[in-house]
Amino acid sequence: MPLFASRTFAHGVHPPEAKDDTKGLAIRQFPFAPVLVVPLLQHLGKPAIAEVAEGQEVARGQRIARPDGFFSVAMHAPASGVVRRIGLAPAISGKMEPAIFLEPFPGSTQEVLQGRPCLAASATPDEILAAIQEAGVVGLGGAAFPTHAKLKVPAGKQVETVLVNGAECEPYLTTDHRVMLEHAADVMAGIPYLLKATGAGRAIVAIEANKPDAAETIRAAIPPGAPIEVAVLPVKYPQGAEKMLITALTGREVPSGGLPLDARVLCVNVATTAEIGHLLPQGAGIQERVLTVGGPGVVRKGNYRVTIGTPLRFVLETVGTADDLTRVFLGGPMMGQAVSSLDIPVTKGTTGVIAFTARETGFVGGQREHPCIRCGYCLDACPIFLNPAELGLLARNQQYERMADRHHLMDCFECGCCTFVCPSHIPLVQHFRIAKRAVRKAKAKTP
Amino acid sequence: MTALGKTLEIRSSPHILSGNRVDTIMWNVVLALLPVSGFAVYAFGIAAVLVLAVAVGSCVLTEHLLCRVAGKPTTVADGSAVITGLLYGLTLPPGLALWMVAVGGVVAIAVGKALFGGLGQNPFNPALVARAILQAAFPVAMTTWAPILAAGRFTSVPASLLAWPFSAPAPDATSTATPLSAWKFDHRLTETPDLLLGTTAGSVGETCAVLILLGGAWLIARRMMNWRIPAAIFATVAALSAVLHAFDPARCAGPEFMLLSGGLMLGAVFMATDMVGSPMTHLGCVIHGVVIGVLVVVIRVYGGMPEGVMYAILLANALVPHLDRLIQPRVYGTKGRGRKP
Amino acid sequence: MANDESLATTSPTDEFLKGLWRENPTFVQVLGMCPTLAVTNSATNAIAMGLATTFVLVASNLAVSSIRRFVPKQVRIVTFILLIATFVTVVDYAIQAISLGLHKALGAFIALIVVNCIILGRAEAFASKNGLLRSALDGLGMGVGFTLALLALGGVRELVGRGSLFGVPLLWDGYQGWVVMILPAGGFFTLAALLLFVQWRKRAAKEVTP
Amino acid sequence: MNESLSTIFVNACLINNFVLAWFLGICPFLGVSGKLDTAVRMGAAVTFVLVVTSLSAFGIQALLTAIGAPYLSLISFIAVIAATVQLVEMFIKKFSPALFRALGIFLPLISTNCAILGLALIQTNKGYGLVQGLVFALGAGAGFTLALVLMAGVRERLDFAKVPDVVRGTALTLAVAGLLSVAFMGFAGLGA
Amino acid sequence: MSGTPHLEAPTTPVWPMYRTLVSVGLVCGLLIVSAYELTRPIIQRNKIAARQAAVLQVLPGAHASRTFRVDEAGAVTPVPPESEGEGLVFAGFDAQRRLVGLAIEAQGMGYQDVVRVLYGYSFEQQAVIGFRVLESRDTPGLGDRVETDPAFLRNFECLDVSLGADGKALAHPVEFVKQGQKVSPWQVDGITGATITSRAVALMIARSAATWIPRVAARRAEFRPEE
Repeated sequence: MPLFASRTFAHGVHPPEAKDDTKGLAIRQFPFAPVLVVPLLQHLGKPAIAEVAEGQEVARGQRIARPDGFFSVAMHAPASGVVRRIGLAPAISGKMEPAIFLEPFPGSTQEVLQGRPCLAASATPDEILAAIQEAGVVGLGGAAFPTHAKLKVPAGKQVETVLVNGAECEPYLTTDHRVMLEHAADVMAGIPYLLKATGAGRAIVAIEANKPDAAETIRAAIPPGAPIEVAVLPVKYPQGAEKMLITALTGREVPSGGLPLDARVLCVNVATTAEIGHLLPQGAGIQERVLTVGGPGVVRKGNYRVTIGTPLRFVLETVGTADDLTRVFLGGPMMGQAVSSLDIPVTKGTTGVIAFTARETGFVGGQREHPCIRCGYCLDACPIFLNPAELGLLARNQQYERMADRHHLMDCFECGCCTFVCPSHIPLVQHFRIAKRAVRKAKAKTP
Repeated sequence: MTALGKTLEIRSSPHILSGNRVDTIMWNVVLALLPVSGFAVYAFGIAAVLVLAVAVGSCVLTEHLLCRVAGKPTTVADGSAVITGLLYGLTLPPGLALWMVAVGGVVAIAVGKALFGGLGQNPFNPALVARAILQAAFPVAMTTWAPILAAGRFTSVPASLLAWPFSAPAPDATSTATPLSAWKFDHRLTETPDLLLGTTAGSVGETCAVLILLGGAWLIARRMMNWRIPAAIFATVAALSAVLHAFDPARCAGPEFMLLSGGLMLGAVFMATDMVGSPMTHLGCVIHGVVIGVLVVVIRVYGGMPEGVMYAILLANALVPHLDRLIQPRVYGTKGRGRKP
Repeated sequence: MANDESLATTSPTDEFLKGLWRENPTFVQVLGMCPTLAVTNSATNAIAMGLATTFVLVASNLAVSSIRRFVPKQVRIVTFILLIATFVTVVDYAIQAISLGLHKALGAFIALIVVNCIILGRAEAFASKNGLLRSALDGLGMGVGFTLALLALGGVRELVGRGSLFGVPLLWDGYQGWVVMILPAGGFFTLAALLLFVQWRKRAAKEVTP
Repeated sequence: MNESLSTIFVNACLINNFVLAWFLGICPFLGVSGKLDTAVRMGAAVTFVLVVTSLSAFGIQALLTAIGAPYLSLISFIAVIAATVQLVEMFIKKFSPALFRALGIFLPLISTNCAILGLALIQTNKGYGLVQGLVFALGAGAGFTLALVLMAGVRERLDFAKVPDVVRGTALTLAVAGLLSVAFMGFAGLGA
Repeated sequence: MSGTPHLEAPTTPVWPMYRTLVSVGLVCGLLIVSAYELTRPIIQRNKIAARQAAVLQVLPGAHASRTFRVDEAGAVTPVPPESEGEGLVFAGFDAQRRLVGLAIEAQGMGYQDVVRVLYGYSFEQQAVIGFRVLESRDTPGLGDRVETDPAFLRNFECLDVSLGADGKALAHPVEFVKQGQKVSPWQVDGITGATITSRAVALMIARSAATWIPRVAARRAEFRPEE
């Protein structure tokens, strides 16, 4: 593995990359499912408000829900069809949440209804932000944070650099890789919007060293004279985490409890950038996204452009699965969330659908949990220098308050490095999730 | 599509693991101890085989029985009892009565480990707990050293080895002095090559510095040992003894002797680095090593006994909770080390 | 028991018996640890210490009980301590007169009976509220219970440590004594083991009669 | 007695540690070694009282020898120690209410603490002079604090360990004390 | 210390408190003094007997002993047998009231604590002729072998402490060697397995002999039995 740059962050781990199966496969269009389930909450923030009635016919790209306030985005019809029902549907959280059930017309095309274009050259920053919100763009790297909210620089703060995050450090996932290879022009079209909206002077596209072709393609696509660079980073997980990326590229740290803005940078996922570059000039909204369907449990692995709202069952049925499928999770294996039901639909934040068979899960789930032997591996892995061993011990004894007060529990972003390296197979991240939830609940109670 | 009708597992991320395993680590330590054990057998013959076998056997058996008593599945397979037994056996004098070896094995697991709740919970190194208690219980037997490379070592064993259980072993006529006691009481210095190659009297596995370092290097290469601890111990002992030697050569031997003699190598490489009994942070490990180094030199030079590695490590073990408490990693995005106030 | 003002409905025999096991000062109340650990390296020392403590207990309980009506609350503790210190001084001289060797073996711990929590505890909690006979029996019971506990410790430590009991070799010739048992560490370990045993028994009893 | 001051200090602190070798002050040792900060405060309180005791014991002994009444030593030690502790209590109460809240509960414990009376008796037995007695008291206090602090560290860690239920409690603390005692044997002969 | 002292505090007058304390104090004082007076002669007797027994043990052949105090300059004065303090030596006399030798105390730091020993010195043989441990806290079974190990005790049956030509110092200072390596009469053979305590004992005797023997050797005539 050639080291293109020595710039990186401290600690972290090296999980097997497992990208070879799909990184060479071009993005393919996925068919429409018989029924699309479009949740009203696909992002962090408030759910959108439905603007359609049951039985109403909609055209692909038509807005079907409007944002409820600033921390919310619009939704667009992913296909032309009939709204069958507006009701509860299973969501990734495990709960039932409101969604619009849309039945596409048979033979519905991929044609998209377009709205009012917004051009980077002529629009004001506020117009760009409004357009992004209207297009329903959220962080496509998985977090699904409303992008316009992220790009809104508060008064008194200043952004020097926009980091376009193409690190894609999660194993198995190759969506960003493919987007960079196939839609470099969209990325380049998107960056000016980001620069203008934030007032930043330059953009850096950060790519891990295991995607040299993507780096080359992007570099070649940079318009002459544009303030855009490509930075190639060593392969290490979690290189793509916002804080790690910022440290790797600027040497600055985001203060505990602070935002990247405090380090005078902003991070936007490369797929999000491409989507902005693709949608805004046409004035369209998001109806589909690129995701990796892979893992040992999938027969026809690949990178697919899947309509938002496609149920996982349809996705897996279409690509075919192994018989001993045991676990399906959305996103990469380090941070992805396992699903309990295949009726959950693909949403804007879904970066991948990975299926594991008994062989892989047996290796993970079948391991006996040993007591902590204080090896300190987790301390050497944690990219934000927490003490997961101590935290784990406290968590087991329900000392949640102490974890938050003394050991920076709330700084943990659940990257999974500690659990990954733990020789005792202690589900540390799971403990921390429970602890964080308890702490948040306790805080909510005592204002 | 029967596969999709099945119930799916829900488990928190991450969904892949590195392959690090407690038992892998443990068995690697055992592997690293094999050259040393092999040399012990070469040097002390049948006696070493018996001592090591009884030490390991008694530890493993105790672990198994205690798990049974507690109604839990046996934890012998994780290899930690084997390590404890092997390390403990390697620190014993080669002519120790076998019944004493067995008693120590029981003590190591029962008092040193199970009492505190088993693997990972023990504050002190179980092998050293056993050795220290044996040293206090049978001081004469524990300071009687059979000669190394004795002629008949593959055909006979020292008479003291086969004493009846709970009876005093017959005094051994052929006992010799270890390099450290020779220095302390007779002011006789052992040659460095002898110390390096291990052709001196001493505990079963402490004599051959080269092989111990080899085992340590293997573990460091496999990232199963924190190199900072032995490094800090060696540096401290070397520096301190160099200074003391310069001031009072009659009292303190030179650094090369202090480093290579006695149990320092074995202790620094295999006991002080015991994951359970050492700090978790890198700075903590360095301090841990320095504490051990200072204590070793102080006990050897100013104390009553010729050797102090065992006590130094046990005392440092007692300090580890404080090191782990006071020294925390500096959390990303915060200033300065340590906990929030 | 005409002058008995205790609310207890227990019989006088029970006042004596409770100290032996149910309220044993060492194993159940875990009091008076210093002498328990320090002088139990031989059975002889243990029993001498136990008897000396018993004497002080009975004497101070008697004295406290007899003056309990005349002592104002404010000076109660001071008075008790004065009385206890007196009896301890008497015992100290008595032991010195009986055997110098024993006095040397027990060392400062005879004088330290003064600060044994059991004695002040009984004076304060029992003798200052009860009549002479009950107080004496309580002191005797606690004292005997304490002596038995010391003897158990001293016996185990001497037997394992030297193979003898009261200086008389009991085990076979050539028995290898475990020196650690006579050392301070052995005191800690033996007491820990005995407490463990007591706890285990109690738990077993609880399981039988829930 | 011709022991040097350093010998006296090392002896009282490490070789013949009050708690681990002489069993003096076991009750507070078992009682307040559960938490580090209380252990440190208790150690400081005991050390202070030890120093005061050493001074007063020296004075009392000189006085009793002068008037020829050695038989009153025990009873006067007790009286003076009780008074000393009272004094300390009042002093702390007045000048540091926070410290009083932290240490207040320990002070009655200290007055019935064998370590304090033991120091007075041993110092008298060994015939230490004023300075020797002071060094002895400082060494004993340092040793007591050291044992207490080490114990507290181990016990805090064991709080979260999977210790078998039967063992938890005094038995476990005693066993750890035994192990510490064994470890402290390493210091033997240091004073020579 | 009691649970609820404040509740009735204001009502108790001061007088009963003084009365109680004084009367209890009186009773206590009486008890202590009588116990002291009662036991003192017995204790005294025991102490003298113990000391005498030790002296007779380290001076083989002695039947009686007398205590002397020797000051730094070497002046010898007889003192009562219960005397305490620095500079005491004990002369032993045989049945014919002839001087057998002197018993001298030595002490030093052992393995655990101070070790005190008593050794016998014979003017005639110019040698240490007996030895006994008075006080030791060294490891039982290990350190106490200096009291029981026959080979070690044999060292002190005739350990050469003869004076040099000028009479001001020992001809050969007492030396410690490892077990089985004794070649000269002024060397002490150690005990394997108890090297530390045996060495400490040898060293304390060496130090004591070096100060005391030159001081008393010339004053043999002054150690006279009691009249």
